[in-house]
Amino acid sequence: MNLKRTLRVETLLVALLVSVTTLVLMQILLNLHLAGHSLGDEILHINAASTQSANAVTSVVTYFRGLDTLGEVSILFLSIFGVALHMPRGSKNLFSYHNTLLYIGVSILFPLMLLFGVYVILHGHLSPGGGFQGGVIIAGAFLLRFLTYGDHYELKERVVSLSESLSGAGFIVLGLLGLLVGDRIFTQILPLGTLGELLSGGVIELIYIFVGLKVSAEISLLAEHFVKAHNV
Amino acid sequence: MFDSLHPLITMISLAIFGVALLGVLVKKNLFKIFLAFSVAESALFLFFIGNHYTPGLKAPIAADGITRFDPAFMVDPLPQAMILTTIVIGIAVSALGLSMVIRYYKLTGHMRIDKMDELGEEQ
Amino acid sequence: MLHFEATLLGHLFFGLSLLVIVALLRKNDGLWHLLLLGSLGIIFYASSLVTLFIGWEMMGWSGYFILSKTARVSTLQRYILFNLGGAFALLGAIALLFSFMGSMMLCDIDLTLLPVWALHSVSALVLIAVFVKSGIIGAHDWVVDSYQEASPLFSAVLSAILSKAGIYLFIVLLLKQPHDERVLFELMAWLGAITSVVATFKAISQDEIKRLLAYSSIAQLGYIITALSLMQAYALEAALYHTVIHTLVKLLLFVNVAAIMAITGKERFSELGGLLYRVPLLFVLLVIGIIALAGMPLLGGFNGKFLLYTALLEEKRALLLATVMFSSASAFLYCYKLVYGIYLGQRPHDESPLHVSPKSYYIPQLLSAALLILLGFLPALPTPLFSAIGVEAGFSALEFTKPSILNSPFGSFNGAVLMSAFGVVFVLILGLLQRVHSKAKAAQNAQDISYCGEVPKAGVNLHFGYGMGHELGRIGFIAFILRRQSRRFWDYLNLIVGDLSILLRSLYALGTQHILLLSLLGFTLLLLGGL
Amino acid sequence: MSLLLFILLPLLAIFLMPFYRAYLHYVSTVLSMALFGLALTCKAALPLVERVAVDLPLAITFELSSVSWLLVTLFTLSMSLFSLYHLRFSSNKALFVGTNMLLVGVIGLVLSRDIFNIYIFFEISSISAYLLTSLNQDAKAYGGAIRYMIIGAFASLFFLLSIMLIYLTIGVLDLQMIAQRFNLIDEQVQYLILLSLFIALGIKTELFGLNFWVPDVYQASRSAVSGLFSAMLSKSYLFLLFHLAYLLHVSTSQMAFLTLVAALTFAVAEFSALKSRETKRIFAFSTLGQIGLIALALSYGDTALTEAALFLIIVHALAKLMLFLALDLLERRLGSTKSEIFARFESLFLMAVFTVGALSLLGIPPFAGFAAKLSLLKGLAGLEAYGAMALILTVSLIEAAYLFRLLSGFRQGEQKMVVTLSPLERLIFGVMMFALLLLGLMPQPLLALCQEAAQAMLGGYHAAL
Repeated sequence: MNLKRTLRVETLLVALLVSVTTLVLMQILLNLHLAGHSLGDEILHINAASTQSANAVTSVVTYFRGLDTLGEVSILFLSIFGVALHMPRGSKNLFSYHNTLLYIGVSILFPLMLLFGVYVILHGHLSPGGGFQGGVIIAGAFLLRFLTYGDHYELKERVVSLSESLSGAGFIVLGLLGLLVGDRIFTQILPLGTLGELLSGGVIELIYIFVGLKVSAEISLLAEHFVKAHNV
Repeated sequence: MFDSLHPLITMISLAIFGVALLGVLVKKNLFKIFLAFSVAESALFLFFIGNHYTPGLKAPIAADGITRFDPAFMVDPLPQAMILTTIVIGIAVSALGLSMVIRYYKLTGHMRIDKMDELGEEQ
Repeated sequence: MLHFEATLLGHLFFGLSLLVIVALLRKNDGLWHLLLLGSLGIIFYASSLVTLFIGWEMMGWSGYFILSKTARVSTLQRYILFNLGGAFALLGAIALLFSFMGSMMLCDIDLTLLPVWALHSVSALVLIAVFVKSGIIGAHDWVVDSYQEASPLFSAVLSAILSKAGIYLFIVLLLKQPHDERVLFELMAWLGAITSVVATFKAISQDEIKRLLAYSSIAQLGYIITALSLMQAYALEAALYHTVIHTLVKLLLFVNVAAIMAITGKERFSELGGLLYRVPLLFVLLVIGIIALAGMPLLGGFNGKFLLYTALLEEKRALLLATVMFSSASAFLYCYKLVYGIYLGQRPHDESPLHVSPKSYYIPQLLSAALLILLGFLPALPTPLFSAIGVEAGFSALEFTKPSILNSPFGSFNGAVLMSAFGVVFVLILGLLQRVHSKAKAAQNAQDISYCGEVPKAGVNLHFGYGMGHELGRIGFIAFILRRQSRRFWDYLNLIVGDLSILLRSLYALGTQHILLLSLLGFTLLLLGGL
Repeated sequence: MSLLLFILLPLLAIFLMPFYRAYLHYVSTVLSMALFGLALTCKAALPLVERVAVDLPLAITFELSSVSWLLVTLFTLSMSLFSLYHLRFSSNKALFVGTNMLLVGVIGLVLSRDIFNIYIFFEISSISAYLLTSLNQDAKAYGGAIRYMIIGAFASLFFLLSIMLIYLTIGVLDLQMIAQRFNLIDEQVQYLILLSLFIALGIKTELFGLNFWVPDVYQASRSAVSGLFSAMLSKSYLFLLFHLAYLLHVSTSQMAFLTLVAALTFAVAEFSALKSRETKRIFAFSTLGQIGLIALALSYGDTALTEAALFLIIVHALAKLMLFLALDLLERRLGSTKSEIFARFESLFLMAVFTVGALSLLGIPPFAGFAAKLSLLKGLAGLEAYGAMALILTVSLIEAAYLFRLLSGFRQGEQKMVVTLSPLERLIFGVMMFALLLLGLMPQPLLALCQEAAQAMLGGYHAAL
């Protein structure tokens, strides 16, 4: 194997530079003194009282730092919109071969995955998971259908874009309601309920349902555009 | 061997970060560059979450028996939330990037970063 | 931002610019000329440095847009870059002055408070603006090209009034210098003198009329710069007097040339000649202008030079006086070329039809000729105004007895007596020539020079008016001047800056990965450096 | 009334987009004008501090200091002018989403005082910029967008690294609290955090050494979009870079380094514009030059100079947006943006627009650029920074050379295409030209606002020195 062709001089130089950078970073970061008392401990102390949600991460994601999630959902929307813009939906599906075993398997699995996805969304504040994770599971279910149902299967454009926009708008309206009812954006306007119950966590659950709806719609749209990008 | 896992995790994650940076700087195929970027991001996530984790602490979720949220035996939830958000942002950027690369490939027939010469003075 | 205050100096300069612009106002580009007049007004009546600068720049770019109607792009670029160069130097000086004086008002400016280095840098920066605007040698390329390529009437405005803005700036900002720090102005005096010598010889060797007049105005401004740099009461009066005279003369000459160009459509000496009998009035007006331009004792032109010579004598600057006299004497050569090339000699062969020049060209010429004759009769007419300005600027008042007697440190002369004596002698000789003329034999055609025993072939043009400057090149000293081209220096500079820009621009054509590599390299070096 | 409306209203408009697909350009105009009005009304109650959901230390604080107010008003004004200009053309989904997201990202960058939230808006503004760059959907647009994404991803890596280090070593995310505890952590990590922040924000602020990608991106995107980039995007990152620098008490030697980098940005950018033949690249170099100038003024940390810098930010944003919108007009009619298109169109109004824009960029009276340049030079002379003054004055000559070479195109060329402007376009350009002239002749009211903003921005920095 010709050494010169595979190890060009430029690669070696860049490798040298990168390794120097990494070693210097390592030298600084190895003896890193972590902060004694961090924001997380603060949250853990007041989580039970202020949100009654069993999953502290969810309460951080939706309540304490709800604006970050809103920003992140809009970033997701922006990039899915970009993908849809740059790769319009073709008609031919990349995986349009017909396999009855897969067909039967998926038609059994599809409803189960949907159910599990919804479960994960709804129990975001009780157990690990939440809007994003549940949404992606639902999108996974749709991806499976794309893999097996071939060309004629496509998402109904109206339903997907409607659910996407309404859930996004719902999320924001919830925040604005916080301003009207409470004294600031994204406050707790719904009753907190008791820890561990399904209807606990006040506004957290509703936010995560909106996020779940939006993520599932968008990621399945993403899957469809990539799968049908064949002859665009 | 180590009093805690943090030095080990830092070394591994920075090594992955270095390799990913190398991939970004050397690889000519646009797809590989975008994949290298997501590898670099995951290396940073590993470094961040790794340094927050100390063995024996549980997830900050009040389930199966734990009712009180106490930092003594629960992990700090904030980095998890931050990383959750950054992962989704990472997906969003790479999805948009890859869709543009595909469209660019359809328009120009090549995906090599050193052959992108549409812009510049002579055009 | 705009603060105004009427000063005598302002009235003088604005009066001159009003005279020039109104006399030359045409209907099609009236808007720009009014904008130019407005900016001149802002300059001459500004009471704060910022207002002065605003007027200065607006004059620059309004002139640019008038010039851009007729000039080539390279001349426009040269015009705007030189003017902006001077203006930005002025802006630097203003910012510097403000940081020391604390206020922008002209009345608060007192140069003696500045530390020596600040005084020198402020004066140097303001001098750059003055030199660029008055086209001192080295910064004069834009002057010659712009005057030639401007429309005939606008080149009159350019030469008559815009070049004086630099003079006004010097008087307003730099005249009150502390006595012991004068080394910069020694240089300025010599620069003015050298400019006038070089420009005079360049003027003589020009073939286009407007280029000759451009070099001539550079030379005349050289005298004014030398006069100003002496910083003495009579020298200031000489400068102001010469400014007034130069404005009137250049207005007359440029409009005269414009009339000639309107009549013949030509603008080179080699294509002109023998127009005396076609347009005698233009000839007479041009002769008046020439006499004033050359500084001969008769008309107003001599008064400015007389004051300048006496001021130089009083300041005991003998060598400078010799240079100025030498250039003023040799100036007569291009004055004669101007008259001879256009009006005397014989008509060129192509006999293209002659049009009639528009009547409105005569008004400014008659106006300025009348003023020049008036200043000939009453040389000390403006002296009270000049002495008041001198007092305003902190100099001693000038002695003034009668409007017809112009006094100077070394004696005075009575203009009225001089002019009337010359008038009588002129009439006598004219009458004598008129009687002799009746017996003279009219030459059949241009080739009839039988009295010198030679019969030239048909095609030879004996009218050597245009070739007048050629043999000058054989004289070593003058050949050295004519060969030196400051344009080559500026073009070379332009070349270097162009190459540097192309080199730097290649930085922006780097590949993406190279850009990332550079950033990472920068990050690592700074990291290692900072540890 | 809350600060968050600046962010939630555009997002709501974007999410509800499917309901008014055909009227997007109207919605965008009404929205940006409403936000502009909102920004004007809350001038009285400055500084507004607002916390989301909970109280400190957990909350994300938003602050509308007088500097942020100035910038938010500028951004909403440029957005209104941009969407007014686009009223004539049909409603474009991608343009609507991209520009409004950019507005959200940019306003978020200026208002947010929480490091992770700033990262979210960092990403929002970057991704909407990538989307806007690829709007033309041709090989050139995608080439530019992909290059922009790769470099933007590289920048966000470093930004992410610095946030993680901050949280690991200090444990808080609010800028104020970070600033209080910043010098408790050990020296090297402090330096690493500052350095990675500098690299990330340096790329986005387009400082020298990190801005070699900018002309390509400006050339790839539409002129109107480049106008938005130069009016809003780079300005918000400039504010962020120096806000963090003043907040984290960067040492004077590091500030001197920033001054050097800024001076290099200004000089190199203006020099490389001299011989360029592509108008969008020329305007891109001019934007880089002006950013270098603004960064130079900000890096001294002096109130008078910061006031001049803020005034220059506003004046440059207006002038550059006007120039790019006029260029967009030409690009749509003549198809190309080579610099000889200036000799191929015939419209007195458009010539006046380009002339006023170029003269204001150059800092020539009586336009607004002059007032900015004068206060800048006065500030520099006050600090006895004579080297910087000399640099600005000489390099402005280079700037004059290429700008006037563009303008001289009007006089050349024979068969010229007559360009007619609609009354709305005449109104927009007329208002902007009048604003530039008004700011040039009467800059005092705006200068006073900038002075107040400069004091607010530097208050902490001076207290600590």
